[in-house]
Amino acid sequence: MKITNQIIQKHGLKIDEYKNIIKLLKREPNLLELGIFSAMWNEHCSYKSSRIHLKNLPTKGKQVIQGPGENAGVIDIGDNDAIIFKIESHNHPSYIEPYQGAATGVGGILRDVFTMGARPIALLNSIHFGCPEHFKTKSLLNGVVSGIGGYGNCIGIPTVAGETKFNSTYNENILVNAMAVGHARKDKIFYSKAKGLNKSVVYVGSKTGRDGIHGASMASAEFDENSEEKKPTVQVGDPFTEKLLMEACLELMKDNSIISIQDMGAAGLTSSSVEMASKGELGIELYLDKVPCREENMTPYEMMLSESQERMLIILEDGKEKHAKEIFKKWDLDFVIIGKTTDTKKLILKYNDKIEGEIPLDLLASKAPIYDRKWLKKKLPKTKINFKSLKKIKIKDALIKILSSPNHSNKNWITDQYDQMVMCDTAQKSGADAALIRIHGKDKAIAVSVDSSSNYCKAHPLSGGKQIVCENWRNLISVGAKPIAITNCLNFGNPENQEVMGEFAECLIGIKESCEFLDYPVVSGNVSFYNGTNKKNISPTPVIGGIGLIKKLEKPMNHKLKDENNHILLIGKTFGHLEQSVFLEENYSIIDGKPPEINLINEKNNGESVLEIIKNNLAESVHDISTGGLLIALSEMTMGGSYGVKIKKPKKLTNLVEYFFGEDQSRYVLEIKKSNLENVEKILKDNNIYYENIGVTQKDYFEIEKEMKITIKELYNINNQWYNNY
Amino acid sequence: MKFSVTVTLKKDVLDPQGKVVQNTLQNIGMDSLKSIRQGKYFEIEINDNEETAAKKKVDNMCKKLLANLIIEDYKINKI
Amino acid sequence: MKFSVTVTLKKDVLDPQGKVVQNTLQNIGMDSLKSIRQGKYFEIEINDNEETAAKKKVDNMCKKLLANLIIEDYKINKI
Amino acid sequence: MNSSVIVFPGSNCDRDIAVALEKMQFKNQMVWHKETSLPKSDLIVIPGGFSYGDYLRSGAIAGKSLIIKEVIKAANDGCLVLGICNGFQILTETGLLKGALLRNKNLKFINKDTNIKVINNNTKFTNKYKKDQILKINIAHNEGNYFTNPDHLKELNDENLIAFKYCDDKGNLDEDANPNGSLKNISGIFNSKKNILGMMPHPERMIDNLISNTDGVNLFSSILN
Ligand SMILES: Nc1ncnc2c1ncn2[C@@H]1O[C@H](COP(=O)(O)OP(=O)(O)O)[C@@H](O)[C@H]1O
Ligand SMILES: [Mg+2]
Repeated sequence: MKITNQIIQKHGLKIDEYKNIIKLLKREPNLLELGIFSAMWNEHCSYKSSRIHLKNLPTKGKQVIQGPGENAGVIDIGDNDAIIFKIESHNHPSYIEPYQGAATGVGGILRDVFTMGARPIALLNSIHFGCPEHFKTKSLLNGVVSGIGGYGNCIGIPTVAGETKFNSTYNENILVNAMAVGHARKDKIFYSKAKGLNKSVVYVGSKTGRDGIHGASMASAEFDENSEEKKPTVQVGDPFTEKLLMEACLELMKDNSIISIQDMGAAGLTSSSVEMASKGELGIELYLDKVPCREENMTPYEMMLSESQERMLIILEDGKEKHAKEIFKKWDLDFVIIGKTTDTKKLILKYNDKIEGEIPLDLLASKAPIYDRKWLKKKLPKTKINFKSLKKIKIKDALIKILSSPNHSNKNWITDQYDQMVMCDTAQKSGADAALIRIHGKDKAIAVSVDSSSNYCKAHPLSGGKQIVCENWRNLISVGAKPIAITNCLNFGNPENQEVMGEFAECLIGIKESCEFLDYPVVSGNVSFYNGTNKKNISPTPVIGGIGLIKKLEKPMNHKLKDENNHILLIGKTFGHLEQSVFLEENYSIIDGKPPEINLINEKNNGESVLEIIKNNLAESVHDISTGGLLIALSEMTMGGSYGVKIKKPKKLTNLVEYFFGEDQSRYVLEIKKSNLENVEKILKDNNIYYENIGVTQKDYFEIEKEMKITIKELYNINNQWYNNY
Repeated sequence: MKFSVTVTLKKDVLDPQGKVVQNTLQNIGMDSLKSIRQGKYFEIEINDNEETAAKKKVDNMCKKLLANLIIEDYKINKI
Repeated sequence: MKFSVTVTLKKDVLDPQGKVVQNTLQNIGMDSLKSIRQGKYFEIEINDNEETAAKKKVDNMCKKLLANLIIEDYKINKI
Repeated sequence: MNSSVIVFPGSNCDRDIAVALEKMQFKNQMVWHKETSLPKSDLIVIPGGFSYGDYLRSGAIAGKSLIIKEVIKAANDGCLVLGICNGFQILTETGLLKGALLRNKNLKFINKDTNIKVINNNTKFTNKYKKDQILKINIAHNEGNYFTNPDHLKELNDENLIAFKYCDDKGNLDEDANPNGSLKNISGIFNSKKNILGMMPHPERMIDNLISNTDGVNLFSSILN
């Protein structure tokens, strides 16, 4: 069969890339081989546009056991405990079919984590939708949330934190990023690198169907005139089978049966077999007639490219086949030896003893294309907002407007649909700056949070990249955890567009600067390009997922005020930066100017001092100040509890709006008992930290002296309306 | 006028539920079972006496809400 | 031999899902909708050429597994 | 006391209940659903989760498993049986408890702490609680909307077979306090011999102040009593 330009294009390959394949292979590929090249050389598997930028990220650290390059990152939290975690996008599938797209996103990221030997202990998600008025938003929101819950609840892993945002930039391209966190024994971590010759390659899990063969399968239908039309199908998740697969894998991992293991994610059998063999510098031979299939008459092409869910590939030690098979049989899962490792350094695919495809592995891995795409630098925006021309607004009205907006409304409507408590180690659920998960049977805990800020990143990618790492860091600090490492999901537009590529490159420089300065390495991540259309790309949206450690969890720290007559301390300097603020966006629909600056030295000092105060048991509650500024942070500390605040009007700043709604970075609000004030002030002074004592807590009322007063009950109601009325 | 609508998963789409139900029926001794497909069922009554018009309305409901055309097919019958 | 089975909630059992579907349909302008009932649908193939025997088997499947007789009714049809 | 926790494919609160039972000094064993006999037990627990993915109807397929025959036998011989959440659903599907659990009235999965009121504290499962005591216990389910026929409801009332009802923090049993639409706010019931308890809330989640509260502890200590 002739490979035409049209076929090449339908496989997402450029003509130049195809020519390169012929050069490397020294012949024309057949269709199966072309499909395999297309899968391994696409952006998703090859990272061809992003790799040269990603390699600048700091990935090492005292506590890093495994950085990027494996299924997930691994960090050391002491006592032979390791945390394994990663975030991944499932944006496009979720836009087409929100329930299944989101569900399989959760399923996929869970497999990345338990493949490495970890029992998953927490799920997080970052979901971004178009504006609420857009006709698709409501059903997408509903579908995505129930899909995330549907999968996580069923498999029995708590979904404990996340972020939900609405912004018209996502009208045609929502973002669904899922993060999974697992716990493993440090001496029992499993990797994907194959070792040894003639080892059995085993297929376990669900059967292979024609799921997710995407455009490629339509292309294939045209070649074979006798075949019935093959519609591209959406992947359907089966959390029940995943649960069985997880338990079976964890059971098999108890002894030394496994040499290496890899889940079948994107590009299924192709990428898993290629990665295992090429990492081990071996060859691999697969007997495709052995692959368990769900459908009749599946071709080798379809088997190799199927993205059916809930499947794994395992390379076993000699003689362990029977033992392993018994475990999978117990869990009612398929277990079939479908190949072996060889010394050919080739991927050889046989069907009924006939060779159907043969490709040297380096062509699929190390020789895959890498591009240094052109990119444009973005200048710091110079627009000056003319505040004088804006209509005056009362502080109270602005506060209410923000608290009742979709982006700042209480997310209980979402989080009540997730099982947050299963596994019985959730010490802090959604709703706080970070969730706290106790390590089972021990008294330490990890803190987890995901964050992004697309408006900042759009305005100035470098500052935005820097800011988002800091914000994530701050969220972990606020619950008393020492931040250790991050994973990141980089959601961007079309990398062939120089502006988009510039946003990517500069966000990464920003991320790198913060991570380096804060000693907060990147240990895993995922890049999602081509979000939006080439004419209308989404705003750059890097999402950061961070893990922090609390060595001894005695009392979970959160942001809810605990008592009356306590001092409220504002840590960090307030300059009143309103450009790109929620205040302007919600009240005047202005999204303009430059994002707030980050001073990394202050960031670090402020954060470490707050952590010291928490560790010394001197704070009653802590909250970082993020979007919306001081007043939003304060109101969040009161809502849902019984204590409010009485805040003094600042003397220095003439403009109250700037003071209360400015989004200056590196700031925290602390609730401090009178008896602890002296000790806290000593720590702050010793560390040279700028702070202000801005008021006290009181019962029932949220008050700024001589400016506004409202009951916290009313605030709560305002904050809890939007989702229920939507 | 009354219609019945059945909505079933498309042929190539994974049907985890069907698989479990089939296994269970076979396990509890129903070995003559050859295959089982599962779907949703709706009984719809329409205020319209003209069959083509009414059927069109039902068809519209299926497209707009009852079936997810990305993964499901539907069938309408007058009853 | 092939049968279709429909399983629907009994009349006196509250059907919040049916109500939501009905409201949604009416909200999106399907005002000629008079009523809608929702249930499950099965297509069952049996290895048996004798209709009464085959139907009995299907009936048995319904009783034993497919329907919960406390809350559901079922109907079997040959197709 | 000896306890057994039945594990189905898809059970996911099996570890949680085992931790709770061991913490309360039960000698516990996990029993895989393919087993055909039960270890000697004073208490059998059917844990929460999504047995068989909740496919078809929640609890329906687990209700047909091999081990369930043994559970039924043991229950008929007077052994204590506790079904939590999916366990409650399974017990209704086997007929050990009457009624059924329908989808939540808002058609959504609900996870939150809810208040429940102890209605009958004169049983093997509840004797350590006070009558009308209000407990705060986590729920997490899609199908917790209890339904039964009028005759059985009468029997439940007449014979004091209702264990718990959803209420507000003051103990009011109104519709606002009913998270899922359950008939008469019912959140847990006994069989007529009161040796079987099915409940939607998760007492095993409420045994540790660091995580939640300790309102579930007395359920287990009642059994030990
Ligand atoms: N989709 C979601 N899933 C789980 N939790 C969520 C989700 N969206 C928001 N949350 C929770 O709501 C709270 C508020 O979110 P956010 O305003 O983004 O917090 P922060 O500004 O501290 O990062 C957080 O505790 C977060 O975990
Ligand atoms: Mg925060």
